[in-house]
Amino acid sequence: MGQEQIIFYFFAASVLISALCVVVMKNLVRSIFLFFVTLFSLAALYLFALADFIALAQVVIYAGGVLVLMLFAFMLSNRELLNSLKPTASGFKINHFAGILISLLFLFILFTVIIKIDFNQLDWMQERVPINASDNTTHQIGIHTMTTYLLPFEILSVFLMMALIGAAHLARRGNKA
Amino acid sequence: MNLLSILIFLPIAAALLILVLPSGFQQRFKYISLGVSMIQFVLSVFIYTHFNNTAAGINREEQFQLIEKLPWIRLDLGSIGKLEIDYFLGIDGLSMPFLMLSALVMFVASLASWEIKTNLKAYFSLFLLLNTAVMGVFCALDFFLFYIFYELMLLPLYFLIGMWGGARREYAAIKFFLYTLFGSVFMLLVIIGLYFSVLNPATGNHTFNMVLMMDPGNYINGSVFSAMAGQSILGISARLLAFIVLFIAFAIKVPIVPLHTWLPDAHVEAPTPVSIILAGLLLKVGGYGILRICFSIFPDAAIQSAWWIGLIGLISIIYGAMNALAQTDLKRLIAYSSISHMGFVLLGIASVTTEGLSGAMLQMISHGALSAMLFFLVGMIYNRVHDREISNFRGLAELMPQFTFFVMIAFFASLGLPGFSAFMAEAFSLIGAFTSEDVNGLLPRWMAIGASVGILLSAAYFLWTLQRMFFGQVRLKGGDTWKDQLVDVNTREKFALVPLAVLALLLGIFPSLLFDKMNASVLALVQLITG
Amino acid sequence: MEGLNFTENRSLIALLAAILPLFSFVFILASKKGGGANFALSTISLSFLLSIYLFSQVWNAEPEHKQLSWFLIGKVQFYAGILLNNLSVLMMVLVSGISVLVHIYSREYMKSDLNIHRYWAYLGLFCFSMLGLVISDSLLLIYLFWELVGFSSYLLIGFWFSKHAASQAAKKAFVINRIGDLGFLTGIMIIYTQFQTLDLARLFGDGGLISTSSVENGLWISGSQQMPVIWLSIAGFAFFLGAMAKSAQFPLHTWLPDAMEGPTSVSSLIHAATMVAAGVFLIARIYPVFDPLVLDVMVWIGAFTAFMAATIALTQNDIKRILAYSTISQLGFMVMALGIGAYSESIFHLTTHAFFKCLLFLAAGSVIHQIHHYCEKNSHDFDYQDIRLMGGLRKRMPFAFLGMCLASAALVGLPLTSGFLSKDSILIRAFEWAATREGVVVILPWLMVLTSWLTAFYIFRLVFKVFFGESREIKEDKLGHLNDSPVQMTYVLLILSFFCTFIVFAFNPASFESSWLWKGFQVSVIEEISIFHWMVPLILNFGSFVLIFITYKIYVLDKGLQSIEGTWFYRISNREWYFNEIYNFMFIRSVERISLLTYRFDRTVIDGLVISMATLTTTISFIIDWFDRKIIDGLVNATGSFSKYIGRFFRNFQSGRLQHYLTTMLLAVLSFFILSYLI
Amino acid sequence: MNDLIPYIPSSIRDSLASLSFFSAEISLILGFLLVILADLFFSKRYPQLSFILALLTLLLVAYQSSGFLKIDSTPMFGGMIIMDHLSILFKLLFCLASILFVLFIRFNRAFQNHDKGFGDMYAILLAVHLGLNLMAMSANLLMVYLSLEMVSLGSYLMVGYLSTGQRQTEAAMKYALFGAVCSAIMLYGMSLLYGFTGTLYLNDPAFLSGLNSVPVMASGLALIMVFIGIAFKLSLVPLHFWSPDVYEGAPTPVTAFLSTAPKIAGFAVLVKFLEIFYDPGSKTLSSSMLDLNYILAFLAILSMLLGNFVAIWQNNVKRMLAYSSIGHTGFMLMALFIFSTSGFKAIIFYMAIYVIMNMAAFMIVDEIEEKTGKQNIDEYKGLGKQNSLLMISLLIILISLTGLPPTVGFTAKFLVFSSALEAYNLSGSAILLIMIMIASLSTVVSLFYYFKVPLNAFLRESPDPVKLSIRSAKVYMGIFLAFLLLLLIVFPSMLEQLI
Amino acid sequence: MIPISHFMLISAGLFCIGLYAVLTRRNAIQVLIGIEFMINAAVLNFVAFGRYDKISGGGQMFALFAIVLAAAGVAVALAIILNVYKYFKSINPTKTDTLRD
Repeated sequence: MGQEQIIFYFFAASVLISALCVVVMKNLVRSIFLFFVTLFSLAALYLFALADFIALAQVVIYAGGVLVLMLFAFMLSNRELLNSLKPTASGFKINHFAGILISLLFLFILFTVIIKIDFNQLDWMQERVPINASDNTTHQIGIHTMTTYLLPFEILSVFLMMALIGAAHLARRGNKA
Repeated sequence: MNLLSILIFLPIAAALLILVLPSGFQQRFKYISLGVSMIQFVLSVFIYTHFNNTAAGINREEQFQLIEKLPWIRLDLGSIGKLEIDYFLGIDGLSMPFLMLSALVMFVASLASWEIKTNLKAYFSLFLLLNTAVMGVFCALDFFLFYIFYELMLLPLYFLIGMWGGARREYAAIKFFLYTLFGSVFMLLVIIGLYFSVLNPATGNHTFNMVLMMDPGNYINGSVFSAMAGQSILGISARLLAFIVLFIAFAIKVPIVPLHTWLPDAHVEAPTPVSIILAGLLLKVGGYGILRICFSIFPDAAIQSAWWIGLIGLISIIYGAMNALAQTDLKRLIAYSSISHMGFVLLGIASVTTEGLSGAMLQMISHGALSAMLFFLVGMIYNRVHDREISNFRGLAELMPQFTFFVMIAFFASLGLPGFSAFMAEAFSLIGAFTSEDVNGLLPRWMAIGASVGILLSAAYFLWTLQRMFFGQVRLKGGDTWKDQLVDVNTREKFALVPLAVLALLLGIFPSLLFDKMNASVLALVQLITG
Repeated sequence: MEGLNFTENRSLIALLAAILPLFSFVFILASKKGGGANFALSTISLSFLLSIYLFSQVWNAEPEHKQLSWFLIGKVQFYAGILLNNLSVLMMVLVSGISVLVHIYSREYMKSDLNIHRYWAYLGLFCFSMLGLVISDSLLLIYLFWELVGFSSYLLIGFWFSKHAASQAAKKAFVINRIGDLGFLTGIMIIYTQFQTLDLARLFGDGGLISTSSVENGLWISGSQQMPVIWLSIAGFAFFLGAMAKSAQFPLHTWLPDAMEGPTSVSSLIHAATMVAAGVFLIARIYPVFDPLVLDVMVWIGAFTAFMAATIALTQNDIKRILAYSTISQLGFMVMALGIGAYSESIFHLTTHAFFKCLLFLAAGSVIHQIHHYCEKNSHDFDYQDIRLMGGLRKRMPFAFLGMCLASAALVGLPLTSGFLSKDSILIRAFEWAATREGVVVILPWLMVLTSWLTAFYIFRLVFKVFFGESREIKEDKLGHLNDSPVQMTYVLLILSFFCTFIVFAFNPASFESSWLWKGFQVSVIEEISIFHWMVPLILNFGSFVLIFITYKIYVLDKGLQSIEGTWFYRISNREWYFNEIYNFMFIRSVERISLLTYRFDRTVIDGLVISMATLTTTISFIIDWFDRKIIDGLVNATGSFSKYIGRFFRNFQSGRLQHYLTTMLLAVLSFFILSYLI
Repeated sequence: MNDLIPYIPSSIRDSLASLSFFSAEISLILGFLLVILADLFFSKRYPQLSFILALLTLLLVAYQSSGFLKIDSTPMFGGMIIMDHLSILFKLLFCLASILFVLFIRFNRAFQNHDKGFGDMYAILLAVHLGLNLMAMSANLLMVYLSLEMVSLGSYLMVGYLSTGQRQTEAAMKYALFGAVCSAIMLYGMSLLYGFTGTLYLNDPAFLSGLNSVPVMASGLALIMVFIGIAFKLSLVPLHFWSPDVYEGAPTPVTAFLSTAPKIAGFAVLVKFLEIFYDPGSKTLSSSMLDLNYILAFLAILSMLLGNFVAIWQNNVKRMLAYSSIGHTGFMLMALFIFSTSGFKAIIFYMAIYVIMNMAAFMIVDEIEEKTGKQNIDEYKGLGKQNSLLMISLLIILISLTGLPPTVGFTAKFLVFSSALEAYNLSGSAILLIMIMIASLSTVVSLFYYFKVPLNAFLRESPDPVKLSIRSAKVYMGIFLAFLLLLLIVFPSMLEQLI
Repeated sequence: MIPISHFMLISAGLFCIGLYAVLTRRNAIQVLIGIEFMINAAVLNFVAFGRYDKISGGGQMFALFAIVLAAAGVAVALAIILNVYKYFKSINPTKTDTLRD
C-alpha cells in the first residue's frame, strides 16, 4: 500500500466517521463543527479524483458558505434555538429502527451493486481519455462553462438570483410587522 | 335548423331565458316551461303525422328520417386516425313514439310543477335541461352524442331530487346518481371499444355512428368487437362482455331486479313532477337503449343471452308485483309496480319476435303515460294532506269522486284492462315470449306463462289499494282537517290527466296508431337480430 | 277507418246493437247525477229490438262474418270483426232481452239510490261488453270483452262501495276472474303460436285450422308449425280455466256467492243470466279446440261443481246465497254437458236457465225490496235476506210467490216447465254417454240425478220458508204495509214466468228433441239410447216430488230433521265446504306472506347485500345479524363504505410527520426494488 | 491541455444558432430582470407594475412559443435541450397555468395585502416558468436536474412566500425537506447513471448501451432513484405524502399553481426518460432493467385508487382537491403509459382541461375562503341558495373534474380512455385492462367526494346563510373558466387545433 | 491509483449516513445536514467518474453545479426553517404536524 493509498483511506475513514458522529452527536454545535471536518475530508477525496477545482469549490462554498450560513442562522435568530436544540438529538434508539433498517438496506443494495460491477470493463471507461494528474482542470472547466455548459451556466445565474430573492424575502421582516 | 334540433334545444333556450329573467318573473316560469312542452308536443305531432311508415331505419342510415348530420369533433389522433364524432340526429319507428311520449310527459310534469314553491328559477332551468337531455337521447344516432345526452339526464335529476325532494332526498339522490353512473362509466369503455372496432367505409375513419356499428362488415378484422375475430376479455367473449356491460347500464335504468333498489327510493323522495319524468321517461330510456344499442349492435350476444334476459324480465315482473303487494306507501307501491310492468318490456324484447318487440314498445309508451298519470295522482293526494300512507285513508271515493274516477282509470289501465294500452302491450309481450320458442327458440314457453301471473298480481295490489283507500266508509287519519283539504280534481289537474288517459285509451283501442308507425322498424330489427 | 265496407247491414246492426249501451254508459256518466234511467232503458230496448231483428235474419241461416283490419304486427294482420251465427244471435237476444227486463225492474228497485246514474252507466257498460263478447269474431276481441265483462261486474258488485263487504266482494270477483283470464291468455298464446291467427272463423269454422291440424307422434302439427301435443291439451285446459272462472266452476266458484253483495237486480242480470253464461258460451264457441282429455276433466269438474254447490245450498240461510249456489250448480250441469258432448243440450239449458234463474232472483229481490221498505217504515232492523226470519209471505206477495214457484219448478225440472226439457235432456245425454263407457264414469249420471234431487230440496226449502208458515220477525199487526212490489217489477216477474214454461221452447212438453232451440245447435255425437228418454225423466221427477213433499213436511209442517244442525255434514255445507277459509289460508295469506317476504328480501337482501332471508335469520341468526348491522343499506352503501375503508387505510399513513412520510416512501420503494431484483 | 480548443468555435456557433429558438426563454429572463428592477424601484409608485410586466412577459412567451408549433425536433446548445412539438405544447400549457396564476395572485387578498410585498412573487414565478420550460425541453441529465431544482426551489419559496401562520410555514418546510431528500436521491441516481454510461445526454446511444452493459440490478437501481425525483414532482403514490399537506397549507393560488404546472412539467421529464426505452418497432416501452410497463401501471393504479379513495375522507376542500389531483395524476399516467402519439394528444388535451378546471376550482374555493373563511366542505351548507351563480360555476367545474358530460372534462377523459382502449386493442395486455377498469371505478368513486360540495351547497340548509357578492374579478374568472368548460365540449376544435 | 469502486463505496456509506440522519433526526437542521451528506455522496461519485471523462467533462461540471445548487437550496431551506421556528418555537419535524389527515 503506497503513501497515496494510506492518505486516501485516512481521509475516507475521516469522512465516514465524522459523518457518523455528526449524525449521532447530541450537541448540535459540535456536530456542526464535525460537519466541517467531513466536508474538508471530502474535498481531499476529490483531489484524489483529480478534481482540484471542485475540491476548492467544495471548501469555499460548503465550508465557507453553507456552514457559515448555518451558524449565522443560529446566531441571528434567537439563542433559544440553540438551547432548544440540545436535548433533541439522541443516539441510536429503538424507535429509529425503521430509519436504521432503511439505511442499512440501502447500504446493502448499493454495496451489492458496486461490487457486482467491474467498472474498468465498462465500455466508456475504456474509450474515453482519462484526466491526467498534470491536466489543468480549472482551465478545462472554464472552457466547458463557456461552450458546452453555457446554457446551464447562464440558467444557474437566474437560479441563484431567484434563490437569493426568495430567501431574502422569506428571511426579512415585513414592513408593517 | 332541423326539426329535431329545435325539439332538443328549445328547452335549453327557454332555460337560458329563465336564467336571464329577473326573479320578479318567477311566477311566470312555469308558463314558459309549459309553453315549451306544448310547442314540443305540437312539433312531435307534426312529426308523427308526417312520418313515413315504410322507412324502417334501424341499420339503414338512409331510411332514417329528419336526419341532421354535422361534423363535430375531428381530433386527429395520429396513429389511430382521426376522431370522427358527428352531431348526428335522426329518427325511425323505434324512436319516434318516444318523442311524442316525452313531449306529453313533459307537459304533464310541467303542470305538476305548479306545486313547486321554492327556488323556481333553478327548478325550471334544471327541468328544461332535463327536457333537452331526454329529447336528445331519443334523437341521437351518434354514440358519443347519445352518451352525452344520456349522462346529461343525471345531473338535473340529481338536483331535482336532491333539492326539492322529500325527507330522505339526499340519500335517494346520491343513490340514484351512483347507481346510474356506475352503469354508464363502464358503458363508456364499451363505446370507445366499439369506436376502435368500427370503420366508416365512406371516410375510412373510426366512427361513433351507431348505425354503422350495426353492420358487421364495418368492423375491422381482428378488432376487439369484431364478430369474426371472436376475441375474448378475461375469458369471456369480448362481444358478450360488451353486451353485458351495456345491458347492465341500461338495465339499471329500466330497472331490473336486482338492480332496482334506487327506484323506490328515488321515486318516493322525488317531487311529483320528477317522479313523473322518472317513471314516464327515464325508465324508457333504458328500454330504448337496450333495443337501439344492445340488441342492434350486438345481435349475436343478444341471442346468446336472451334466455337470461327473459328470466330477468320474468323475475322482475313477479318480484316487483310481490313487493308492490307489501307496500304501505302509495308512491312506493306504484314505484314497485313500475318494476313489474317494465319486466314485460324486457320479456318482450328478449323474445326477439315481432309480437314481443311491438308489445314491449307499446308497453313502454303505455307505461310512460300511465305511470305519469299514477304519480300525478299520488302527487295530488300528497299535495293536499302531505301523506301517502295507504292505511291513513279510507273511503276517498265519497270525498273525491272525480279523483277516484281518474284513479280507477289509471289503476285499471295499469293492471291491463282491455281497452287500455297496457293490455295490448302486455298481451303482445307475452304472446311474443310464448311464440319465441317456435319462431327462434330463445325463450321457453313457461316464461310467458309464468309472467302472466304478474297480470294477476297487479290486479291484486291495485284492487287492494282501491279497496283500502277509496272504498268503504270515510275514515281519515287527519280527521276533519283532511276532509277540508281533500278537495276534488281542479281544472289544471284535469288538463294533465285527461290527455294521458286519452292516450292510454286510444292506444288500447287502436294500437295501429303506434304499430303502423313502427312496424317496419320492428321487422327490420328482428331481421337484424336474428340475422 | 276508411274503406269500411259492409256489403250487408247485418253486421252493422249487430255493431250498433252492441255500441248503443256503450253510448249510454258514456252519456250517462258525463251527465248529471240522479238521472239516466230512461236513456239507459231506451238504448237497451233498441238494442233488444235490433237483436230480435238479427235473430230473425241469422237464425238457422248462413252465418254472417265481417271483419276489417285492426292492426298489423310484423307480418301478421289482426282483424276486428263480427261473427254472427246461431249461438251469437241467441246470446244477443238473451242478453239484451234479460237486460231490458232488468232495466225495467231496476227503475223501481233502485229508485231510492243516490248514485243511480252510475248504476245505469255501469249497466250500459256491462251490456256493451256482453254483447260485444258474443258477436266478436276473434279470440283477442273476445278476450277484450271478456275482461270488460269482469270489469263491469266489478263496478256493479262494488256499486255500494262504501260497504266494506261489497268492495271486498268486487275485488274478489275481479281477482278470481283474473285467474281465469290468465288461462284464457295462455290459450290465446298457444293458439296464436300454432296458427298465427286468432280469428274464430279461420280457426273453428268448417275446415278451419283446428280441424285440419293433426296429432302425430306426440306432435301437434298445423302446416309447417308444430309443437308437442301436450300444448293442445294445455290450450284446452287454459281456455277451460277461463271459462271456469267466469262460470264459477269449482275451484274458482267462491266469488259468485260473495258477489251477491251487489244490488239484487245486478245479481239477477249478471250472476244468473248473462255473465256467468259467458264461460259456457266461450266453451261452446271454441268447442273444437278441446281434446278428449280436457273434455273428461270438464265432465268431472262440472259434475262435481254441480253436486258440491247443491250440497252447500242445502243449508244456506241467505236467500240470495242459496240462489247463487243453485246458479253454480246449474252451471255445473251445463259444463258437464259440454264435457260429454251434449253441446246443444248445454246451450238449451243455458237459455232456459237464464230465464228461470233471472226470475228467481227478481222474485227474491222483490221480497227483499218489500221487506226492506217495511223495515225502513217501521224502523225495524234485521237481516232482510235471511230466510229464517221470513215466512208467510204467500198471501202478501202472490205474484212474487207465483213467480218463485214457477221458477223453482223449472229449476228442479218438473214437467211442463222449460227446465224439464233442458235439464232432463242433459241427464239423458249423461246416461247415454256413461253407457258407452266403463269404470267409475257410470256413477256420473247418478251423481247428477242426486244433485237434481238435492236441488228440489233446497229450492223448495227456500220457497216454503219464505212464503209459508209464519214470519218470525215481521209482526202480524204491521203486515198491512207489506204487499207485492210495484207494478213495473211485477210485470217483469210475469213476463219471466211466461218464459219458464215449455211453450216458449217446444210444443211438446215431454220431448226436448222437438225444441226449436235444441235443433238450432244439434250436433249429435252421442249415440241415442231410447230407454233413457223416458226412464230418466220418470225417475228424476218421481224423486223430486218425493223430496218436495219431504221438504214440505220439514219446513212447513215443522217435522223432524232439525237435528242435523251441528253434524259434520251440516257444518261442511253451511260453511260452503270451507273453501273461503282454505283459499284464504292457502293463497291470500301465503301471497301476503310471500309479498311481505319479498319486500323484506328487497329491503335487506337485494338492497342490503345481506344474505338474510327471514327464515335464515332464525337459524343462523347471529352471524346474519352481525352482517346485517355491518352492511345496512344497499350495495351502494356497501361499496361506499368499502371505498371509505380503503381510504381510511391509506389515510393512516398521512400522519403529518415528515419523517414518517419519508420512511414509508422509502420502504415502499425499497420493497419494490427488493421484490423485483433480489428475489 | 488544449484538447478542448478545437471544439470551441463549433460550440459557440451552435450556441449562437440556438439563440433564435431560445427567444421565449430569453424573454423570460429579461422579464425576470425587469420585474426585479420594477419591484425594487417602482413598487411604491406603481405597485402593480411588476404584475403587468409579468403578465406581459408571459403573454409574449406564449406568443413566441406558439410560433414554433410546427417545429421539428431541434437540438439546441449542443443537445442540452431539444425543442419539439410536444415540448412546445407543454410550454403553452405552462403559459396557460402561469397566466392564470398571475391573475389569481393579482386578485388574491392575502397576496395583495402581504406586508413584504408581492413583487418578488412575480420574479420567482418567471424564474420558475423558465425552469418549467427547460424541464419540457431538457435532454441532458444536468439540465434535468438544474431545471427540476429550479422549479422545486421556486415552489418552496412560493409555498413559504406568505408565511403568515403555522400551517404555511409547516407546509413550506415539509415541502422543502421532502423535496430536497428526493432530489438528493435523484442526484445520486444520476451520478450512478453517469457512472454506468459515461454520458449525460439522454438521447445519446451510449446512454442506453451503457445501461445495458451493467447488471440489471444496478441500472434498475439508478433508474428508480431518478424516478423518485420525478415522481416527487408528479406526487405519484408512494411519493405523494407531501402533496395533501402542502396543498392544504400553501396559499390557495400557489396550491392551484403547484397542482398544475410543475406536475405537467414532471410529465414532460418523464416522457423524456421513457423515450429512451421506447421501441418504435413494437411501439412499446421495452427495457431489460426495469419493467417500465408494470411499474407505470402499478403507480398509476395505486395513485388512482389512493387519490380517489382517500379524498372521500377529506373535509377540507383544498385537501380534497389535493387528493383528487393525485388521482388525476394517476389517470394522466395511464394515458402516458400508452406512449403513442394518440396518447400524447389525449394527455395534452387532458392536461389543458385539467389546468383550467383546477385553476377555476381553486379560484372559487379561494374566493369563498376569503369572503367567509369557510374551508371545510360541511361549512358550505346552504351556499348554493345564496350564491347560485358562484356555486353553479363550482358545480360545473367539479362535474368537469369528475369527467361527466356536459363538460369538456368528459371529452378529456374520453380521449384518454380512447387511447387506452386503443392501446389495449393493439397489445391486449391484461394490466392495461385492469388499469382501465380501475380508472372507470375511480371515476365513480370520485363522484362521492366531488359531489359532497354541491350536496352541501345545494341540498342542505345552513343555519346562518351567508350572502357573498360575486363582484370580484376572481369570481368572474372562475365563472368564465366554468363557462369555457361548457363551451369546449360543444366546440372542442378550439383546443383541438392547437394540438 | 485508487480503484473507482472504493470511491463509490465511500459515497454509498456517506449516502446512507445522510439517509439515516434524514429519517431519524428530530431537528430540521440535522435533517438538512443529512441531505447535504446525500448530495455530497453524489458529488463524490460524479467527481470519481469525471476523472475518466476528460473531454466532455460531464462529471466535474455536474459536481460543480450540484454543489452550487445545494448551497442555494440550503439557503432557502434555512430561511424556511427559521420561519417555522418563528411560529412553532421548535424545529422538530415530528412536532410540526398540524397538517395531517
